[in-house]
Amino acid sequence: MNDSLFAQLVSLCAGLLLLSGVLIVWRRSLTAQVRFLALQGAALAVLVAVIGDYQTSAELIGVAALVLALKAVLLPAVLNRAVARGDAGQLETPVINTTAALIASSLLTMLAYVVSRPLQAAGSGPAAKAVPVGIALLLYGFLVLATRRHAVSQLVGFLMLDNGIATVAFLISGGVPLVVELGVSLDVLLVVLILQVLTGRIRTEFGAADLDDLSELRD
Amino acid sequence: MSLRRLVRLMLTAGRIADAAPPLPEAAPGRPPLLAGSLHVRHVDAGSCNGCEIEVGAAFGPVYDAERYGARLVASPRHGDAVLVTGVVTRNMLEPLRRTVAAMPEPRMVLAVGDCACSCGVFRGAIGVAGAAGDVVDVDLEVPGCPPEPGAIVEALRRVTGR
Amino acid sequence: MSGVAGGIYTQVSLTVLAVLASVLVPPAHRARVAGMTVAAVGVAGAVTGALALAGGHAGSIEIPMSLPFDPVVLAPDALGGFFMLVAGCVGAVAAVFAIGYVHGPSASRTAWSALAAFLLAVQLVPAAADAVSFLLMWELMALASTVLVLTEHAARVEVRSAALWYAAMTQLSFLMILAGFAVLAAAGHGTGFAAMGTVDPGSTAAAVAFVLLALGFATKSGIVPVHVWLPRAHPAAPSHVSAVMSAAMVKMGVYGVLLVVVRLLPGGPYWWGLLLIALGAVSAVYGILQASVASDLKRLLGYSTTENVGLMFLAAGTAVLLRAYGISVSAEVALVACLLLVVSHAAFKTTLFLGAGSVLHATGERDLDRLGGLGARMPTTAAAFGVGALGAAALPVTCGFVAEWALLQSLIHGARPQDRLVSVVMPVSVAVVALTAGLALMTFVKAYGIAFLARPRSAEAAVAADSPTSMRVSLVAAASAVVVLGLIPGVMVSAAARATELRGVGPVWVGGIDLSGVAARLDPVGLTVMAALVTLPVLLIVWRLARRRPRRPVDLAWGCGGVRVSPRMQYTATSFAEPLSRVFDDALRPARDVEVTHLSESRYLVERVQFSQRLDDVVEVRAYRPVIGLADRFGVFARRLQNGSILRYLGYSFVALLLVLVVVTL
Amino acid sequence: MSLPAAVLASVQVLVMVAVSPLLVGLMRQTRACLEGRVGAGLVQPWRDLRKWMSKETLSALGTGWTSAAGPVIVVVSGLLICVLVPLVGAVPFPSVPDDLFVVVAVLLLGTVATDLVGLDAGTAFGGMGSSRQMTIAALVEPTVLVAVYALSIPVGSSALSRIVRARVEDPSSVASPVSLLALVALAIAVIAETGRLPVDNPTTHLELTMVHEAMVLESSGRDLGWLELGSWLRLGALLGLLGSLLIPWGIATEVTVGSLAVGVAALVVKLTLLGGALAAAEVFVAKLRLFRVPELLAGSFALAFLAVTASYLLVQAG
Repeated sequence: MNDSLFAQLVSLCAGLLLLSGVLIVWRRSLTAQVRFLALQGAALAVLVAVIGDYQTSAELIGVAALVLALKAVLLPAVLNRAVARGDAGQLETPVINTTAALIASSLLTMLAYVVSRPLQAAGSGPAAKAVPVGIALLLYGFLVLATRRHAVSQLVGFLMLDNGIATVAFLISGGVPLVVELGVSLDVLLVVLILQVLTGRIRTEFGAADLDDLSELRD
Repeated sequence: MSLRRLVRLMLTAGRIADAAPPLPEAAPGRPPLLAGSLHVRHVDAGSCNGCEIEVGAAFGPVYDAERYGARLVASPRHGDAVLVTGVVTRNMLEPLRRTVAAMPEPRMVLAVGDCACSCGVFRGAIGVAGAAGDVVDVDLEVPGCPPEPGAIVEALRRVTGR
Repeated sequence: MSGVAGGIYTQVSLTVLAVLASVLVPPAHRARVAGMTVAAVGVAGAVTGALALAGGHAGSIEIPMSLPFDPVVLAPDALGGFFMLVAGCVGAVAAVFAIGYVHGPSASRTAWSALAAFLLAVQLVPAAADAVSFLLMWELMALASTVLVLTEHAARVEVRSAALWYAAMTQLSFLMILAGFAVLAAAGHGTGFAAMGTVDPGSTAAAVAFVLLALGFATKSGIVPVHVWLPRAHPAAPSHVSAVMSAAMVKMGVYGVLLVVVRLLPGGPYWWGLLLIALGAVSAVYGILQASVASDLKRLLGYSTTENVGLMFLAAGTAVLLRAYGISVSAEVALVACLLLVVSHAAFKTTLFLGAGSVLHATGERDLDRLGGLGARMPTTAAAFGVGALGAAALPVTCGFVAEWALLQSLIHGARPQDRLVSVVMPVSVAVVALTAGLALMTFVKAYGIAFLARPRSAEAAVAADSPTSMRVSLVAAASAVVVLGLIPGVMVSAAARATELRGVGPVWVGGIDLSGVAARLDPVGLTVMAALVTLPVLLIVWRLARRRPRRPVDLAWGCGGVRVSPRMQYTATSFAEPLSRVFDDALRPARDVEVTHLSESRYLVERVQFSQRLDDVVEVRAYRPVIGLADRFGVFARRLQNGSILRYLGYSFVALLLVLVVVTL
Repeated sequence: MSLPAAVLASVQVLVMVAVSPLLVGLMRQTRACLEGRVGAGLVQPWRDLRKWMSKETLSALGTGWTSAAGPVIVVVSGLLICVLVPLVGAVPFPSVPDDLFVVVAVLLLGTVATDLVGLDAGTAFGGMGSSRQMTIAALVEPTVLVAVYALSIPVGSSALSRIVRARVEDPSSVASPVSLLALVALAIAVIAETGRLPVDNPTTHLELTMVHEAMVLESSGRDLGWLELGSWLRLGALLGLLGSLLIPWGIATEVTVGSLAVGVAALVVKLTLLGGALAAAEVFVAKLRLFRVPELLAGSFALAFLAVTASYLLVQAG
């Protein structure tokens, strides 16, 4: 793979990652959010594969397959089950309205761009140029975590945050060692599964998984 | 309806519209300007809503009056013809007159249904001011209680000539 | 004596003449005589400004002072001449307008004298070549304008509080500017601008002075959050005064900022630019947002001034920022854009305020919700106001469009990927300018459409008639300035380029703009010719069709056949802005109240529904009310000390004397 | 004024006047086919237009010259856009740039004229339509300008012809994330500006849901004809612009008979594709509530902003 093709593919994947992030912030339907999360996972997997191919590292290709399986298939499927058990096609009411969230996300992108200079300096080559995308995803993830009420959306935000961290890691250093990646992925999977079981239990007990309702459980 | 089902429905249903019946003869005294394009403003002057259902059907996918150049519009200023249904009740007397007056020339008035043509079963009832013809100059009448959508479409085609 | 010095002397003597005329001439002729003399002051200012602009430091007047300062010097440079020219033109037009407009208190001796003094002060602020003369003129400007704002205090109660706000804010501005100049004078060892120019822009003194001066000038310009006086003072003042205040006086704040960043401390650090951009962007969006939901015509125009000055600050800030990053070509364009904004705002805001004055004169109404149908009744006013509104909405072919185009060009060519800060600030600025432009469009469609089109919403509007000749003449003059400057902007571009000593811009063909530095050009004449060529066949068809079938008048608009179609059913300014006020609910925080009264027979039948909406200035409510409350409480406390008893005051004096004695002996 | 540019401009105007009613006809026909109807035929808009032009024109009491002049201004603004936007070819006039800011301003001139017509009617509906249209127009503007900003960064100019020419020379730049994001944002803006679903329903008869229709409720005869022709021209020109940016092939970069013929053919093909796609997509969406429209526009604004960011991040990577 030559440099310019590599750069183009990286930029395409980065564009997809950003786009899916914004769409998750945009859409209020849980089904759509999960779908875009899957898209994001797939874009991340392709990104890893491209980097792997460029560095001719079989290990990275393996990681790519792992990412694809976990983030584009398994986690979305788990989340989908959680959504499907509630009423299908439900919309949620975020803490701040969508318009404000979207404008906030544009500003966060800019912020990511400004603050990522030291990180970019750590890496080299065309891939490092796209580092702000990872930071932006991380910030979007936090935004979603901070402004959404529904437990599934919160999971989506958490996973987006994780995707952001992974993106930065892959772009700067060509990824962490396979073992670490495996460990982190399993961790994430475990968290999601536990949370999913918990929300399932909460729903069967109380009929909803809206965080505002849950906060009343303290008493 | 989900997107997939909608697409499947479109593919399986294909063209719903009936084949066009032969062209009826042109209405006497129809303005030549209205040939090919007739925008209709519908006024319910006091109908039982039977005729409305038939008018709706005439512009629906099966009878599809739009293929002959007729279209329902939102304002008499845009219209070429007032389509009156129902007997003219006292409260609708002035609005009906105003609607016809608000329409630019050349214009036509179509009375659709027995009530609009001749008061129908409501003749002499309380609150009835008369048939459409008693209030405004009617150019074309479509009898029936209610008239078939086909008959309404035919009347429209007699004006548009398509 | 040089031309410029002669011009300044002429202005001063004409002002004295104008004051004499307003005092001595009997009321029957006062308006004509005093008005023409004041207009002459304006013309003299414009000519002097033009001379100064043409010649650079072409002349000076030195007034020796016995104080330990440098002598007081009036010596306008090209930049000052530019602003003097603008102020003079505005003043002359407004004075002619005033001849027909003034009545009651605004026709009094005091009002005319104050107007003359005000105009002189506005024209001489940019002539100052040292801090003392600058501050003197500045204070004269503040005092005279306060007197003018107070003109109608006897007839309307709200005028007093407006004048109080204005006086407080304008003195605050004076104090900050005084402090800023003091810092600069201390650092530069002299009160002359030349001495101050020796201060290193990177030094702490320069930074402190810049912040103080920027805030001081911002206060005078009505920048958010120190804009609170503006939407009050404009409706309170007579319309011709509002025009001069908005189109000329507020610009002196912009002049002050440019004076600092171009002449005194050129090459300031990048954060100066950021500060100006932030102030400008917030003001632009907030100002136009408030304007778009305002239904008082003059309040609307006042807020729109905040918006426009915000854009000027944004342009000036962009120039500073880009220059600090070495992107000098775009910086030059931004500076020119700033000056274009100044000129175009002066032109269209004069037109709009005078138009509003004409409406007020004819109907006694400023409330858009009670106007309507004035287009047929006051055609000249309607046409002029329409042109002004086009300018304010930045549509072609007006000077407003040209100015905004130049600003956008500087912004989109400013970004370079290697400078992250710039490349983040530029798109945000583009978005701000675009949103501002969009909302301005809505605001002025509302102002024009509701006031001048359709049917009158009140009896006063129904019997309105067009204004006296002097008002119409000045309206037409101001409106034609909007169009002519929009058609051949090359004139004002050359002037702006000369004022800032730039070479990256120039006129093209008949009078278009060529921003050769950023490879962009605009020729409104060409655009107009093209539009005319396209319009011709359309008009031909219209004419033929109209001959075949002329228009037929009918008595009523289509109201769904309804029998009672009354003018009250029309959309009002408030209802026009309702969707927008909902979209920006979080920023505007309107208080809405719906009150439903049921019939006594049944609660299912409604007797009447009352809707009321209140839009307060959020900044004022959140930031000023607490401060004022605190001051109030302090005042109540202070009253306890001052109860009017002579014994107590003597007691205070005694205690003070004792204290002094003790302190001295220690 | 240079001759080639003048020739190109007249060709563009003539073609667009002829084609834009047909484009509307095509879109209605597409919709009819998908709904199982036969449809009124491609040339129905032309028949309507001919009728409106010869019908009587009424003007109600209280309406002034605005109601008469407004429709003509709308058409002129539509025609001017057809002159300025590169549709058939990208050969600008030397003195009048096809700067996007100018194009947007001319477009807004048409919007304002329609709005004033609506307000001049002096009815509740006219004001309602104007108010809504203006609110939408005000909120669309940031999207349009920021999207243009994104498109102009790689080229270094906001002149449309330069942007399009750059794309003709390097078609691969169309597929870059920057250009795609900006185009999606621009497409949403175009949909909002031209009053298509889901922002406004062009076929509605319910006054309370109307935007464009409500403003023209009072116009009749040739006034209505001009207003409709103006809005069709605007739709055609904006779709054509999207076409030129998205599918830059076939645009004439010099004025010869051959290249113009190719350009016209390409324009017709692009309009057919985009118009058909838009009409087909409209069958599947419902009109948004008015107060959900700002969300859509904020979304498109966010996309435009992303495009700008992406251009910094990714352009030099290539």
